[in-house]
Amino acid sequence: MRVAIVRSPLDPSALLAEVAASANGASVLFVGTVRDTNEGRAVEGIEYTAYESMAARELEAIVSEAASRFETDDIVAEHRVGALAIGDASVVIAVAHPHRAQAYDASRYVIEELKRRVPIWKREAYVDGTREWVDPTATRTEVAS
Amino acid sequence: MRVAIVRSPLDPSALLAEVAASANGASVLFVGTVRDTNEGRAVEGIEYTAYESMAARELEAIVSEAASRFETDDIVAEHRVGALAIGDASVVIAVAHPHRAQAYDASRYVIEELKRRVPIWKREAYVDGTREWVDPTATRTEVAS
Amino acid sequence: MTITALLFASYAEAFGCDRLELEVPDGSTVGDFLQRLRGMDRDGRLPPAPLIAVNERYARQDRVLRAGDEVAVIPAVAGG
Amino acid sequence: MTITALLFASYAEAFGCDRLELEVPDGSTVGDFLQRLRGMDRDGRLPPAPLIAVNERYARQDRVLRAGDEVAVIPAVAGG
Repeated sequence: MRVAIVRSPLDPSALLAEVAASANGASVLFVGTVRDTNEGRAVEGIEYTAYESMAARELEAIVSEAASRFETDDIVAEHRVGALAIGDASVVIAVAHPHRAQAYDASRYVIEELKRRVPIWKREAYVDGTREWVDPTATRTEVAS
Repeated sequence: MRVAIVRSPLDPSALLAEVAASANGASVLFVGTVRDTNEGRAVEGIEYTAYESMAARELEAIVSEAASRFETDDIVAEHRVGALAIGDASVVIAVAHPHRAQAYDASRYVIEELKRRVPIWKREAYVDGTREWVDPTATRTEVAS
Repeated sequence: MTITALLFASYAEAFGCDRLELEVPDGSTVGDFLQRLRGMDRDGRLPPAPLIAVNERYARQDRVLRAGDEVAVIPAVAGG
Repeated sequence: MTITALLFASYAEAFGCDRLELEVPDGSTVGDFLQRLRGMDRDGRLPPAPLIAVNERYARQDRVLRAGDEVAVIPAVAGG
């Protein structure tokens, strides 16, 4: 298990390699990327900020919960902060497990809890020049990825 | 969308790159690998064989179903055949989607249907020198990945 | 008429071959074809109702065959 | 006693700073601390019950603070 909050670009392949083990039959890699539209507005980029020490601590707690609940220590999660462009990876979660059902479930658990609990925020910069802090608890017409 | 039955090593990173698009916020990569144990027996390697033309056709049908059901054309699936060693990737499925729920669900749909319908078979070679065709419909104490 | 039979994996081993040509009467179904094949299955490795594909598509036992059809007898699949 | 307040994202913008020291009476709770902070919130950007972490762990409003505690006021998180 390993987690990190990082400022440099994420390397999904490296995380996939990190969880590989000969006892595992299934690996699931989740990559969250900055997309060019949100709620119908054209996005130019996203600035992520975090309460970094707590974010790392909370993400580590989540990964530990997933490890214990789904019975694998082969989980690595990284979240990037700073200014990201369209297509950049903001979060990568790699899970490996002897069996696929648990690999999928552990991966899903980590991303859902991360989005619920890890103190990270994002400010979207729109093509029209405006910027806005994203509040997923506000009423929305669409669910963010 | 693209599918292939291939004899050479699979490249998960290439498939992940292939489904990337600026409208997508989530990518899910599934990698099935040869593991060193199955139902308590030490495995040395697996030989995969396929009814190749039908396997490609059936896998293509599955990917099309997933594309239509989960609303994304960004799905690529490859299955390897031939002699594989422990840790080798036998199957890689890459899905990208604007939203993560559908990316996970489409990925899961493709692997579950692949295991149910695609005419591919495997013969495990055990460390004790024996070999056996794997029959997932036989009574088992454990579910394979 | 002539039907091509394809055998795979454990079935190919059981029959000692992976492809054979069978003569069956016109109007024969997949079920009739399987009867013929079963006569050659000395080890009894074919299950009561194996999966069948005709021309690369799964087919039922009552499917009527045509000359030149390729009938694949498919063991329990184990991909992934 | 002195409590360090950390403000993030939209809250930092609203307050025009991301870190401040507040004097509160001994025995103050998170709720008392929030009352103090609210007095400085001219734009009214703080919701009725914002998420709070004390020393990097989520905490409830009735949590009693100690000198030197680091209290973070956490806007709706939006990671991923």
